[in-house]
Formats: sequence, structure tokens, C-alpha cells
Amino acid sequence: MFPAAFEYVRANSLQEALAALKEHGSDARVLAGGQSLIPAMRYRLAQPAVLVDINPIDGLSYIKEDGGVLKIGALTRHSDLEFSKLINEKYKFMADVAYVVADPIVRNRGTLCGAIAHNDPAADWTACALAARVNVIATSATGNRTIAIDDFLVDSFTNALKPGEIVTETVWPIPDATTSGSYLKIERKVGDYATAAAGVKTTLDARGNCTNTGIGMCAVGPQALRAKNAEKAIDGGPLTDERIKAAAEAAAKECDPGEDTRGSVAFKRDLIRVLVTRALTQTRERLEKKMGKTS
Amino acid sequence: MATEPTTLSFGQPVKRKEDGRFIQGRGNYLDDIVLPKMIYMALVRSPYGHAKINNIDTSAALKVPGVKAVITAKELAGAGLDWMPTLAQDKQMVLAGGKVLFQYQEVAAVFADTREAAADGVAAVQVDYEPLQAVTDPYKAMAKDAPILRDDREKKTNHIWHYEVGDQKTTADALSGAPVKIKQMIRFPRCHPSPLEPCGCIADFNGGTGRLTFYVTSQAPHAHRTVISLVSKVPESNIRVVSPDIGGGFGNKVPVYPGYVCAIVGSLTLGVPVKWVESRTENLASTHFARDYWMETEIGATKDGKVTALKVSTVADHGAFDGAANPTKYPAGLFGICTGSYDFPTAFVEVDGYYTNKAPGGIAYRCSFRVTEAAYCIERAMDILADELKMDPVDLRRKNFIPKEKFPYPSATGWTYDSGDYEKTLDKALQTIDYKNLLKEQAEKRKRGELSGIGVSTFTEIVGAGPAHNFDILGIKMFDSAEIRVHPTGSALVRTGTKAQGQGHETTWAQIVAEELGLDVQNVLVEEGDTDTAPYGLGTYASRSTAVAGAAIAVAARKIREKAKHLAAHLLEANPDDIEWADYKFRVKGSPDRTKTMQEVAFAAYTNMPDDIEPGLEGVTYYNPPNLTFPNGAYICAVDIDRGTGAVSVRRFVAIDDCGNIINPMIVEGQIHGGLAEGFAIAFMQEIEYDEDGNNRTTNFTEYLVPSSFETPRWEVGNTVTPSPHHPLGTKGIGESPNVGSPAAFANAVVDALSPLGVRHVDIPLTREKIWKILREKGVTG
Amino acid sequence: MKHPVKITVNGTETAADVEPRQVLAYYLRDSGFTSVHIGCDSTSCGACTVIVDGQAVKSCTMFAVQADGKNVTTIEGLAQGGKLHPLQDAFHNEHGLQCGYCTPGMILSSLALLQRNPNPSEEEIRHGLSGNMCRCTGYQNIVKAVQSAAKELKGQQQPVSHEPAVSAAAGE
Amino acid sequence: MKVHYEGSEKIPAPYDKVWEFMNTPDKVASCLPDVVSTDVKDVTHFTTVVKVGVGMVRGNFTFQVALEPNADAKQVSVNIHGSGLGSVVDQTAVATLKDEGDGTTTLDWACDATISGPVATVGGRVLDAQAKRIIEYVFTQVREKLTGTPATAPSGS
Repeated sequence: MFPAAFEYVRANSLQEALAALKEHGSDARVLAGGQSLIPAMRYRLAQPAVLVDINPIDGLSYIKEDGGVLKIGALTRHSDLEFSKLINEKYKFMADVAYVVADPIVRNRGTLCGAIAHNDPAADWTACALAARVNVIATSATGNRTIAIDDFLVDSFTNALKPGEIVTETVWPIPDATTSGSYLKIERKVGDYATAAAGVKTTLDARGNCTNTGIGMCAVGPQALRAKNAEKAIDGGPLTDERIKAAAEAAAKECDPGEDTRGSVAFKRDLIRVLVTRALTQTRERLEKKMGKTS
Repeated sequence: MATEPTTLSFGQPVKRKEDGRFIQGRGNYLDDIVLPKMIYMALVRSPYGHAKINNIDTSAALKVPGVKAVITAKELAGAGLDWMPTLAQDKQMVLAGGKVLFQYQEVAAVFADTREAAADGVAAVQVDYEPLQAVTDPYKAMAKDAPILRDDREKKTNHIWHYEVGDQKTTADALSGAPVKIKQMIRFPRCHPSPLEPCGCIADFNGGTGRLTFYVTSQAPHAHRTVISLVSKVPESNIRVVSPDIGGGFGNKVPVYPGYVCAIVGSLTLGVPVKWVESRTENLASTHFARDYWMETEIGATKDGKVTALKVSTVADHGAFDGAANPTKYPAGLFGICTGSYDFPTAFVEVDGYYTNKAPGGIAYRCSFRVTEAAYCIERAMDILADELKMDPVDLRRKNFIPKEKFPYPSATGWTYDSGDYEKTLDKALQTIDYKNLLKEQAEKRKRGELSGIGVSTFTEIVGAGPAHNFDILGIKMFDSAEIRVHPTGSALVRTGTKAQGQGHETTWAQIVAEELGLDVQNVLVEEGDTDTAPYGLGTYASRSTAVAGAAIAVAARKIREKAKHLAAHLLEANPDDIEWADYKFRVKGSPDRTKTMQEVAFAAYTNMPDDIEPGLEGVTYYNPPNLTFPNGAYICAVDIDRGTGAVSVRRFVAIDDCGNIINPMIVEGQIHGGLAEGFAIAFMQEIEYDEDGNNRTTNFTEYLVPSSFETPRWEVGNTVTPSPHHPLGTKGIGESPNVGSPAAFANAVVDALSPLGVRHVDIPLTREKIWKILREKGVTG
Repeated sequence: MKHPVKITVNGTETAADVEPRQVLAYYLRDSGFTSVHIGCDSTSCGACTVIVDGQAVKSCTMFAVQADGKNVTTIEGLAQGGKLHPLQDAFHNEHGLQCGYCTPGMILSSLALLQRNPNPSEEEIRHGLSGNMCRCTGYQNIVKAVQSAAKELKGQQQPVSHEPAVSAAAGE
Repeated sequence: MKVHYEGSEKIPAPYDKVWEFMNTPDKVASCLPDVVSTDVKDVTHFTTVVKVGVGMVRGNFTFQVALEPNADAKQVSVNIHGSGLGSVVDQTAVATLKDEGDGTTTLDWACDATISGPVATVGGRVLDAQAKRIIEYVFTQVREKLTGTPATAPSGS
């Protein structure tokens, strides 16, 4: 299958990219990893008039801790994260995601920022970003804008970017010694969209109670969803089986899946219950291991 | 000059001679062929499953830069090419005229300078459709008030044909009198061979010579040449079909597809070569599917578990056109083999074919015609009977096996099984997996509340079509052929009517010739797929290559050996009657030092032949097999089920196959691995699904799932050897057994894991959701 | 509007004016590197996998214009000085191929896998190759082939031919 | 692929005005988002080309619209046959008006659509939520056109 014709703009700098977006307005789309966009173009479901390729831009691919936060650049590929020592040692729940996004070859092209901007209802990184309470940096001719992930994700395949803005970075909190998480996904086979997936992240306070718990779910709604009630059910107490059970059931209630070839509404709801249970249980194990090590 | 054979290779794991080009990227597949002035074709396809075509407007498409022409049914009708015959005595629209009968049906063909321009042209063709009620369920198709889909037929019904075999009355009596009975509707879902390389062709009509050269992804080049001649009216002598390297076939590349006819029409009218390569979506949505059988199965048995009768009433969904590649006599293929490995005193099998608004087909996907359905049906049903009898499925099978003394065995549905030793094969499987220990392990797991299952399948296949009195495609008898030329320096060229798609004929055929003529396997070149040079044959499918062409090669080689014997006698100055063939040499009886190698004899055949022997050393055979061959196997599968998600993990899978004598154990093992992986996919994740409006929900690899290395289990494979008594080499065929026998082993294991919950049957594909639903209904929470 | 591109394939520069919509896979095929196979429309099958500046990439999901100035390795460029790469030998010796259609992509993915992990476990191999479909082999002999090539390659450093080893970001 | 959506709009305008609006092709057409062109055929039929922007799925759809008033049932059926992106959409939106007697009107609407072709089979995941958004937009537009308050088109970026 062959895409419809389009005009290609090779952006060698952010300025060039922003200028091109300004010039072509809503007819233009940014090309980063292209692993969702290009297949859609081959099916002629996507027929953008102009593609602005940001891949040539230097300095947009990085994984760095800087100023008390972790920064991921617009051109950082999934596989950069999958094989990053830093991510594998310190950001386990991000490593969980990097291990299961798409397939190994697609991970060499696809980008974390692109996946979040694309906002596919089944995008692993969006669920993970909700759990981690990530900030998205949108850059325009007038400068940078910081958008909380909850505000950035608007609706399926729709984000809060204004015309002329590009996602240049996502900013992740650095987990301290009492913070951990887990991301679990059910897919029919490697490379399939998730049937259901859940990411959790929590921090234990001095008394061993959970604080700032984040629980994100994807493929069970028009876009990735935050399981607010499940977070409430966990915060303020320890990760006991009972409280995990309560949180999992809350998450199953508040997700909003649709029926498709991957399964029925009831099936996906129950998968969320199972996945949140297992992700929280694994988080508990990781915390025990981690804190056992540090203490 | 001639040398002694360095590798006597028969039965050895000879490395594949074809690999060299593939591992260096030098294969030559259809789309790799580029001809001067070649243009490209793309097809306009229907978005509707069932609709009236009010109008097709091609004017905008003709304005697209690069577009050369657009043809519709109207243009084809002029030349009488708007319909074409299928391989099952039905006919199929080449381009839809009047109405479309399935989604993605071919509606118009666009010809352009580039692939991209052709795609632009397709997007610009405007078709005015009037949607009609789609029928996607054969049980709705048979309803009185169902719309008639094929109004081109005289018979105003969606019923295509009725087929039956066996004894209806004795079977009915035996069933009604049986102390133990089971009855179960067993569904084999619609699936698709989806070889990694899609179908395609290049039609190259040369106005100067009047010759049509047709390059095509074909498993049966000669059959295609004959069909094309019948359809196009081009004399068969002016058609050359070339089937290059093929990226997998599995039955998908046996039929003739509408795109082929359109490309030929394009080349005939535009006078340039036309290439058409389908997309994956086109492959999954329009080329022929497999299975889609609804099998209502009844078994009668005594209280101690001896089977007394089998009845199977089947509904076959053929889609919009009956595209099954079946022998004329057998519209339901060899489905009558559903008595399997068991000694049924009586059986009755009936099949009714129906039209629906789905893609056409009914082809044999990696199996002899409809044998996968049959094997799955009986192996699933035997487990249900075991459950009814509270018997171990292994004991029930053993008790009912056809005993080896009874071979050749006449089955209740009219087949004569050539040979088998089912006990031996089963015992080896039980031993390999340590069945006793496996049962112990399962008991412990169940104590711990785990869901653990063991599944057994002891199937019999029927392959090697086939004897000419029973088997034909469009009237052409299903023989196959071989031509061997031994060159002066003792190397040889072999040509056959078969066409490999990964099976390794270039190596296996060379091994047969090396064995029969004492040549070095490296000096035997195998050539297939060019109808100008290869002898007429029916092609490669239904595990018929080794069974039929393999036999032809052996027979042709023996003809050569017979002539060579006289040459050897001349060289050794002995009487031909005193010459014997021993240790891959001719030798004078009683004087072992007086010998001649085949190389020496071959040289003499061209340089030093006596006056009474004509020069040269060649052999040709057209082999009509006296019977089919009946490979069998015993498969055992162990699974665990996740109570939370319904996910199944295959812990172990042991496959012991008996395909008679083995020419190349490495290739046989590879065929088994591959067939098991396809069986695994069918059992757990593959189904071509339509919604009630006729939308195909599975038109690409994100929806029609091909397991990756990550999901695919590890295989433990082995063999027993029970030679075929009637095959010159004692071989039977292996390509398809693992795909035929394994789905039941997987399904039986999963049902066994669920049996403590009172579950007796679950239809494949065994998706997580299906199993999850059962678990929750039975109160199992994860 | 067509764009001029210069792409170095297996060490030799190729150049053409291409439509932006032409994907790299067809550019390579039209340039004679027909080992780059197309098996799907959905970035699923991996038959078109090539190595671009050290990274295995599905060349049906990258535009040729994006490869301008880059180094591409296809399987045609894997043998060095007439000697097959140990992975090519291993696929032959272990019967890791049948129809051959997935083989170029499968071998190049294996190469990228062994570069990141010279000593992979069976599970790591099965995970690392899960972006490449094979319909013929059932994968078992492919896994065997990668294991035996890994042994063969152990000790000797085998860079992706003509190219720097895997991009720095991966080793962050 | 079949989809069903429904909703209700409280319109601060009298029944007759709403009824008249719902039976005037160019007025109904004016409620569609991203209209490229509209061609009114007669008092009940019009054809309109709409730019559909569903995330990355973008392209023009041509809609043939037929209005079927049923005064007794106080209903207007809006039958739409749309085609684009190699796919077809056949949908019927039924608007039922209720005179609240206080100068306001309640518009209850229900829409059933069948989508066929690549968009259904490949883009179904993309389409559902967006189709819902578009149809909801259309009926909020009815309210807003009748009461003069502006609306922003559904963002498709």
C-alpha cells in the first residue's frame, strides 16, 4: 500500500520545524518515529499535506537526570530506554514499559514523546506517564510551555498542543529510595495493541504508608485514564492485600473500555482488576527488595 | 572426469542446497522480477459485503497522472472474461458486475506507470453502491427467507452441494442401540494460510511472438497454464508459466485469482508487461480461506469403551464462490477420513456446502483436502467420549486403534489405509514426555488449585493425491512427473511437475537421485516451476510431492539404471543378466573387482555406446500412485492456565510422527516445527472474523495474528518409521501432519485443564477471553 | 515534488530523486537490493528489516528521504571478502530457514540482537526476534542458529559491516 | 462496524423555530464541522463535503443527506450516506422534538451508523470516539445556531 503524495520538510533545527508548522498550519504533521503515522499513511487513513521531519534535529535525543528530574528528549527512542542502564537500574516501571512497547524493531524508531503526543488509546507510555505524573514540555516560537500529563491528554488521538507547538521533552520525577512501581500489559502477541494495561507507582512514607500513588490504565477508554479512586484507596495506608484488592476493584469500576476484537467490556474491566492487583503486588515486592538493600 | 560418489545421502540430514541464495539475499521472488516497459496494476475493491453496483465512474481515475487504463466487468464481459472457473466446478467473478458478494471483492483494475500512480488511480475510481443485507452465517444462508446470493445460478438457493459417504442406516441403528453416546457440535473456524509473501504475478504478452509468459506465485504452474489457456483462449503452447522462488504457500497459492486474469487482460490489451502484487490486506481479505466447518459429531460406544459408530453432519461455509481446490469426486475433499486412527465398524459422514457474503475458498491450508477438519473433529470427539466414559483418553485411543495386523485396512468410509503401527507411535510419545510423571505432576498442581491440562492427539492423515481413478483437478488426473538427465560427466538434472515453497525439494529430490544412481548429491541439480521445461505435473500441496513426484523420480531413476546396466555390461564385456547393482556400482556377479560407476557408464552413454543402444542417459516418468499414503502421529501437550487472565502457557509439546521412510531427517524436523507453529496459531489466536454486515474484522497482521518467536512454544519432536508398502521409497509425506494433528492436542489440553470445572468442549481459537469467561462462569477468580 | 537523496548501501553510495512518499523498502528494492521483502502493510512482519546507522529498522516504515546521507546495510552486504557472516552460516547449518522470505530480515535482526547482547539466553533471543515473523520454521531452528552464531562470534568483535556500532543513546 | 450514539439538547427556543430549523437543509448543513462545500439539492436533500480530522486519520468525506420529517411524531430523520478514505458510512440520526411549553424545546437525538471498509476494519479504534464527538457537535450546533452562542469545532490534532 502506498501513501498519498505529500510535501516533505526536513527540519535541521527546532526553529526550522516551528517555522514550517507555522507556515502549513493544520495541514502539517510532525514526523518523529513515524511508527504509527507511516502505517496509517500507507493505508491512506492519514493523508497529511505536509510532513515536518524533526529527526535531523541535533540534541533532541537524551535520557538525563538534571535539576532533580529525569528528562527524556523528543527523539529518544523506545529502545534507548529499553537498553539504558539508568532506566533499568533506577526506573524499573519505565523499563517494564520499554520492554513491551510495540516490538523490538519498532522500538528502534518509535519515540516516547511521539507516543505520548499521538495519544493512542492503547499507548503504553501514556498510562505510565499518568502514573508517574509527568510534565510535557511544548515548545513554540514564543518559548516553552509545561503541561501536566493529565491536561495534555485531551481525547483519543488528541492532545493539548496549540497550533505551532511541538513536544520537545517529557519530565519525569526521580524515584527516591522508598518509591517504586510496575507496568503490566496483556497483549495477544508481541506488537499487538494492548487488550488492557496498567501502570502503578507509589512512595512509602516514614510510617510505611503509600503517598502520591499514581495508577494509569490504557486500552480501556478513549485514551489512557487515571484510576483516581484506586489511587485514593491506596494512599494513606500500607500495601496490604486487602487494600490492593480494594484499589484493583476501584480501578476496574472506573475504567471505560469498549468492545473490539481484543475483547468485551467485562473482560477488559476484569483484566484491569487483575493487572492492578499484580502491578501493586510487584511494586510491594520491589519496594521490599529496594529498601532491604538501602537500609 | 567422473569421481566416486562422496556423499551417499539418503536418510542423512543433508544441508539444504537452496539455502545459499536465500541467506545472501539472492532469492528470486515474484516481486524481484522487473521487465522492460513493465507497468503496475492495482485493484479497486468493495467496501461492502453485499451490495448492488449502480454505477462505476472511472473518469477521474483516468485523469490521474501515470494512469494508463481502467477496466471493469463491462470491458471483461466483451471478451467473455468477466467470470472464470474455480478449481471446484464453480465459477467466480473476475470483476464484479451487477453486485458485489463479499467485502474487498475485485471491482475494477487500474493500470499505471508506477505502483503509487496505480494506488492513486484506485482511490479516484467512484463506485455507487446500494447496500444489500449481508449473510455471513451459513445457518442464516440456509433459511427459507434468506436472500439468494448467487442469482447467476439456476438453482435459486444458497445451498451448493450435498456430499455423503458411509452407511447411513447401519450407522443410525448402531447409534440408537449404543449404550454410550456422545454428541457435540465442533466448529473449525475460518482461517487463512497467509504466507509471508503475498500472491502476485507478471503477465508479459509478446505481440511479436504471440506468446504469453506468465510469472506467478504458483504452487501448481501446469494447472495454472491449463486454466489460463481455457479462460484466455490463448493456445496452451503459447503460454509459459514461470513460478519463481515462493515465499510460502500453504495452499494459498494453488487457486487462480481474479487479479491474475486482470493482469493478463491488461498485458494483452496494452501490449506491455503488467505486474500485480497484492497487499497483505488483499491477501487476507480476498484470496482463498480455509476451514469454516461446523461439524455435528456423534459417537456410539460400548460401556467398556469400544467405539461402534461415528456420524458427522457438517455445514461448510464456502463464502461467495466455491473456491475449494478439491478433486471433482470429493466436494468435501477427503473429510471422510474422520474415522481417524480408530476401528469404527460403521460410519456415516455428510457435508452440505453453502454460499455466504464472505471471501471465497475452502482451500487446503497446509493439509490434504479437508483433512485438518477431519482429524480435529475425531480427536476432539474421542476426548469427549473419554470424559463420558470416565476413561483416560490414552486408554480409550489405544483400545480403539486399528491394530497393525489389520493393514492394509479398509475404513468404514471407503479408504484403504496403507500401513501404520499406532501403538508404537503412541508409546514413543508417552515415553518421551514421561506420561506417568506428567499425570502425577498434574495431580499435584490441581491439589494446589492450579489449572493444568494434558492433551493427546493420535491422528491419521491421508495424503499423496492421488490415484487417477479417484483424483483430478478440473478433470486433470492427479499424477505427477519427473524427468532426469544424466550428463556425460556424471552429474544430473532433475525436473518435476511439483513446485517447492520452502519444503526443500532441491535437496530432497537430489538425495533420491543420488541414492538411486549412486551420484554425488551435490552434482544433482533440481529444477521446478517453468512449464516450458518441466514435465506436466499437478504441483505441490496436500503433502503430495514426496508421495507422488518423489515416487516418479525414483521410477525414472530406475529406468535410467536399467539402461545403464546394459551400457555397463558393454563396458565390462559381460552379459547384462550377469550385471548387478550393488554398493552404488554395477558389478559382474561373482567378480566384485569388475565394476563400473554410474559416472563411468554415463560417460560411455555419450562417448562409447554400442550400436544397439541409443545414445544419451535420460529417464521420464509420469507416476500414477496406486493408493494414497496414510502418515500418522501421536502428539501430547501439557498446558497451564492463568486463573486471572485466562492465558494459556504451553509447558511441553511432544510430537512423534510416522511418515514412513525419511529421506532427510533435518528437513522433516523443520517441517514438523513449522506445522506445529501453525497449528498453535490456529488453536489459540487465528480466525478470519466477519461482523453481521459482512465487514472482515481481520484484514491485516495486527488483527489476524501470526505468533512470534516469543509466543511460540518449544517443540520436542521424534519419529517412528512404518514404510508405505506401495511407495517405491516407502515414504508417506510430512509437511502437513503437524498442522493437521496439533490443533486437537492443544484444544484437548486446555479442555482437560478446565475439566475439573465440568467443561467438556471449547471451540478454537482458545482466546484468553473465551477461557476467562468460562473461569468466571464457574466461579474461578484470579 | 521529488527530492534528491544519497544513501550509502552496503558501503556503496546510491543516489536518486525520490517522491517523499516512497518508503525506504521500495527505494532499496528499486535500487536492486531485492533482499528487502514486503510482507505486510502494518509494520508487523519485519521482512523488510535493514540496518540504518547501526539500528535495525523496518524499512517499510521509514521514508527514503529520511535515509538521505545515512548508511544502510542489507543482507547483500553481510558477507565480507567473499566469506559468509557467521549468522548466515548458522542459519544454513541449523536449518533456520525454509521459504527464505523472512530470512534477510531475521538475520539482520539477529545481528542487531547479538551486537547488544553477545551472549543471549533462549528467552532473550525469542524476545529480541519477536518483531520478525516466520511462517515456516516454528522459530526453534532460528533460535538454535542465533545461539550457535553467538558461540562462533564470541571473542571476535563483529561490527555491523560498514557502520559504527549501535548508537550511543542505547548505552546511556 | 456499527455504532450507536444518543443525546439530548435543551434548546431555549420555541418548538416551531426548532422544527423549521431541523427541516431546512442549509441550516442543518451549517451545523457540520469543517464543511468544505455544501450543495442543496431540494427542500429535503443536500450533499456536503466535510473535512474529517480524527487524530492522524484525516481526509474529506462526502455526505449525501436526506431529511425526513414526520410532523405527527414530531420527528426528523436525518439519513446520511457518506464516503471517503475508501470507506462508507450509512447512518440515520433521529431527532425527536418536545415542546416544553415554556418557550424552550428538548431535542432528543439517537444516531445509528454502520461503517464499512478500511476505516471500519483498520481505523475502527480511531473512529468510534471521534464519530461520537462529531455527531454530538452537530446537535450542540443546532442549539447554538438557534441561540446565537458560538461553538468551537472538535479539535482533531
